Amino acid sequence: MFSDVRLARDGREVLRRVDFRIDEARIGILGQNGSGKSTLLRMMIGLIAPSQGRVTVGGLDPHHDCVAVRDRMGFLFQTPDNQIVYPIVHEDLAFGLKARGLSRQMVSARIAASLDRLGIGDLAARRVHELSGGERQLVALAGVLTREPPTILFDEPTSQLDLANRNRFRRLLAGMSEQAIVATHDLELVEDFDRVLVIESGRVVVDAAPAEAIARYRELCR
Amino acid sequence: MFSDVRLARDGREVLRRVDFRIDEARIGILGQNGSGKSTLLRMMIGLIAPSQGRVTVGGLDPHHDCVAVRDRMGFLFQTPDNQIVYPIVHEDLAFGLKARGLSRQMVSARIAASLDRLGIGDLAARRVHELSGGERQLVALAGVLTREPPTILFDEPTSQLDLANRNRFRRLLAGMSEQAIVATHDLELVEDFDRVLVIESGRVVVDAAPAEAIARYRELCR
Amino acid sequence: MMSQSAARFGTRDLALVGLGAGLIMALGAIPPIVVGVLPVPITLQSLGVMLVGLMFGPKRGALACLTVLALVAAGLPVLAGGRGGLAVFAGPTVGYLLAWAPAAYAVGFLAMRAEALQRPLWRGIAYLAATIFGGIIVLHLGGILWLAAVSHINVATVMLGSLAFLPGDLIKAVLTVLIVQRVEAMLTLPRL
Amino acid sequence: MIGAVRRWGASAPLVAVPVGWKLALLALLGASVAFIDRPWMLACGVASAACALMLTGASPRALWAGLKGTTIIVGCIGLFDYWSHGLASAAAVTTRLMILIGFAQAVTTSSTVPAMTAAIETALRPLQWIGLLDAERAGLTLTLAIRFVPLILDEIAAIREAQRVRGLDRSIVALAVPLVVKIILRAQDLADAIDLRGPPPRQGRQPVAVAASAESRAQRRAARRACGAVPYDVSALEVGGGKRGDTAP
Ligand SMILES: Nc1ncnc2c1ncn2[C@@H]1O[C@H](COP(=O)(O)OP(=O)(O)OP(=O)(O)O)[C@@H](O)[C@H]1O
Ligand SMILES: Nc1ncnc2c1ncn2[C@@H]1O[C@H](COP(=O)(O)OP(=O)(O)OP(=O)(O)O)[C@@H](O)[C@H]1O
Ligand SMILES: O=C(O)CCCC[C@@H]1SC[C@@H]2NC(=O)N[C@@H]21
Ligand SMILES: [Mg+2]
Ligand SMILES: [Mg+2]
Repeated sequence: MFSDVRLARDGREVLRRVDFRIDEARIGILGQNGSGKSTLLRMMIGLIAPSQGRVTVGGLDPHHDCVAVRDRMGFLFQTPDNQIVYPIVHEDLAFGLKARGLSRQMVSARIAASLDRLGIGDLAARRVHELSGGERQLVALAGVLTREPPTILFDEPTSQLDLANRNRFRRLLAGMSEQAIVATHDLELVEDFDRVLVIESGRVVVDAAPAEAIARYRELCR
Repeated sequence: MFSDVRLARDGREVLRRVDFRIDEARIGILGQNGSGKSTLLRMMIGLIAPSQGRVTVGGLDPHHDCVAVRDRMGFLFQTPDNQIVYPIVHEDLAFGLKARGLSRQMVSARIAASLDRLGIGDLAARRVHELSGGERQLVALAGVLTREPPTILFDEPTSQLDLANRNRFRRLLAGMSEQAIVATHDLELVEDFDRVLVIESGRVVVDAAPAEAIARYRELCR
Repeated sequence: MMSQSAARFGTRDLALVGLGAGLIMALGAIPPIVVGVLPVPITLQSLGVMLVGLMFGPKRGALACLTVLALVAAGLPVLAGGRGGLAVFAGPTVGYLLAWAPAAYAVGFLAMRAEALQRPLWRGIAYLAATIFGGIIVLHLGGILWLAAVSHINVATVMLGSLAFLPGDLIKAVLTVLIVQRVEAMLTLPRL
Repeated sequence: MIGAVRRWGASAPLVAVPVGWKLALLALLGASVAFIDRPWMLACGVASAACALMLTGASPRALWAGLKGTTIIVGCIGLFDYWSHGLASAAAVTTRLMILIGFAQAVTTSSTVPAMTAAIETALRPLQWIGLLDAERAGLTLTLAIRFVPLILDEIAAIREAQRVRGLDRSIVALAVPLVVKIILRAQDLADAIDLRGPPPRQGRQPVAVAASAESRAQRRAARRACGAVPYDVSALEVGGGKRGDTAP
């Protein structure tokens, strides 16, 4: 997927010689603050173009063929506020669904289903700006899930969640048929993933099974 | 500090009959998403007035005597973005210091000191909107610390931090002379606090030593 | 910013004034179009003026406009097309610029009377009337009179020429009302 | 745009010049450039603008990034002027504009936002002496206005990103409504943060003593305003408050 990708911004190298491909269903990305996790995810979905090298998703360049690629991928932003476009929860979740030609009933059925998956059915009619931080993160999550894309990129999906919701999300992830690529600081989340990458100053330094990657990451953080 | 406080918002009861006082130096607040932690903290610093009951801080009502109370307290918002006023990191940290009659050297000394405390000295000249999520949270933290208020309220201070920064913050908190009241989902953070409250749907359900409170909170979240 | 109102003006109001000014300046990032014989461009900044008046009310709206003018005077390139500096105040469009604040005040003032209407449709129509009166009539009055005065073209000719702005300005007014009514459904903004 | 402009390190010569002087010079230039029409004077102007830009110490690429958009528009204005008034006039008009824009860019690139607003604040002091204005709060307002431009542009980018990632929605209202709601809420959070982090407000403006003892609704409201309380849901906190929360006097 990534081949020899570099990204420089304002003269600072944000990613250097990143080179890997992803086929597994559950990929974790660990790394210290500012190591480049979010940048990597943004690049996969074409929000940023590399300054060198190529990114390909299913043979396509996500930056140029963004419509085709975005149809196949969902993205959860690190800041849930940036993700939520409409001011009422169910309006926001409906966004993007109607445009796909789904009937009104199907739209509301899907919305109800994804709210239920996250256990926040009671929030449907609430105003987004009145929600608590964690509730907002759950709504943003629901917004990604309603679209049911085959691949989902999650940028720190559990940062504001309580223990119960965190566990619920972990179970949801385990039972999900979609491919998931998750950048996170929550080590328990990636424990039973297929593969975990560790990034350090824009370079992939570890690419291994979860147990080993987590151990190496802990070492890095000492 | 709180006596029989209630808060209703849009007909929903957000806090009910909250009644406690705080004298300890390290207080943790745990609770599920939407339980009312942030609301409680905002009330302590006078951003929200109770619909019933009284909140007092050092004998003053923080909502009416806001100037006196805010001078004595710092507040870290749950969303770091909303807290950062100026576009360059060091400009932001200088905000509010000059007006307090500090000389230019003292201002830059304090800024350097608080950046150092958090290990982000290299971010001083960076633009805020280019920073990663965790870096922004650290800058927001530094902004609170530069003012050196005797009491600091933290709303999920470690949500975006990596392992290393989380540990650094924990050490910083342990060595700090200021009083700290911390709402968080990070259970390790409150482990050696003096006292931990657990909130459940706007009610304080546990008020105990950390070990017991954490155990009860885990039970609640099952 | 006035000292009498300082006591009533909280930081949140100041922030909204700054926000209004920021909104007007951000709309200046969209390039202007120069048409016809008038040395006045079609800009989106007058949409900003209508918006701040209708959303934030007369005082905050007018102060937002004055804030922009202060920054223009300071030389920042915040007018549409990246113009700024005292040179602007020697140019042909200064009548419009000086009319911004009265225009926003008029829109906000009328909107404060209109907001008592309960039916959204009637309120919308009243808002539209307020926006058209303040954001088009008051604004153009200032602009046209000034232009006629400095350029020695007679008023009738200038008025005829500024008909070119009318379609755009009407679209801006309708857009303003649509946006503000939807925003109002989310937040209650006491106009001030 | 302003605020998002990269400011270079303290080593550059123009950075060391006090902002007040730079702004005063810019204002003077703005007032006088319209009266310059001799070609050699205009050429001098261009040369000195270029010098000023070089003295900021910024890289040519960064400078061009800041000037690009404006240059294109000035080009359009020039074309129009050429068509209506002829070549000589068009050359003069575009040159004048470029001189001003060059200097303005040099000043913004070499000054920090706080320094710039502090200078304006100082300039407003005389108005405060005659009781027209509170210079400190005016300065804060200007700061916020400058701060909001990149913030609004960022927010637009974020909403467009989210819309692109989640499906297309091209209508202006669909962009503007969430934008306005978000930035208003952001402005209020920012105001709260300023109250919490900012300088202690000056004596006399805050009705502390009054509010502590007062029972009257009007005074409580004044106190609440001064503390920057939630304007959009004041009614939710008040029993029997107005339905639409209008607290305007
Ligand atoms: N537009 C930009 N210009 C300059 N530097 C940037 C830009 N965007 C990001 N960076 C820098 O690139 C680095 C990587 O950022 P990124 O957001 O990918 O980090 P991250 O791994 O997601 O960190 P976190 O865990 O804190 O979210 C950071 O140091 C950041 O400051
Ligand atoms: N202005 C408001 N109007 C209506 N309801 C509100 C308002 N503000 C907060 N709430 C509700 O009050 C509850 C408590 O919110 P609060 O932000 O205090 O939660 P929290 O404990 O901080 O949660 P989290 O851990 O997710 O941050 C939430 O259910 C929220 O939706
Ligand atoms: O940028 C300026 O110098 C001021 C331009 C004023 C343009 C006026 S505002 C009303 C009318 N409608 C437009 O679209 N343009 C003019
Ligand atoms: Mg990140
Ligand atoms: Mg919270």
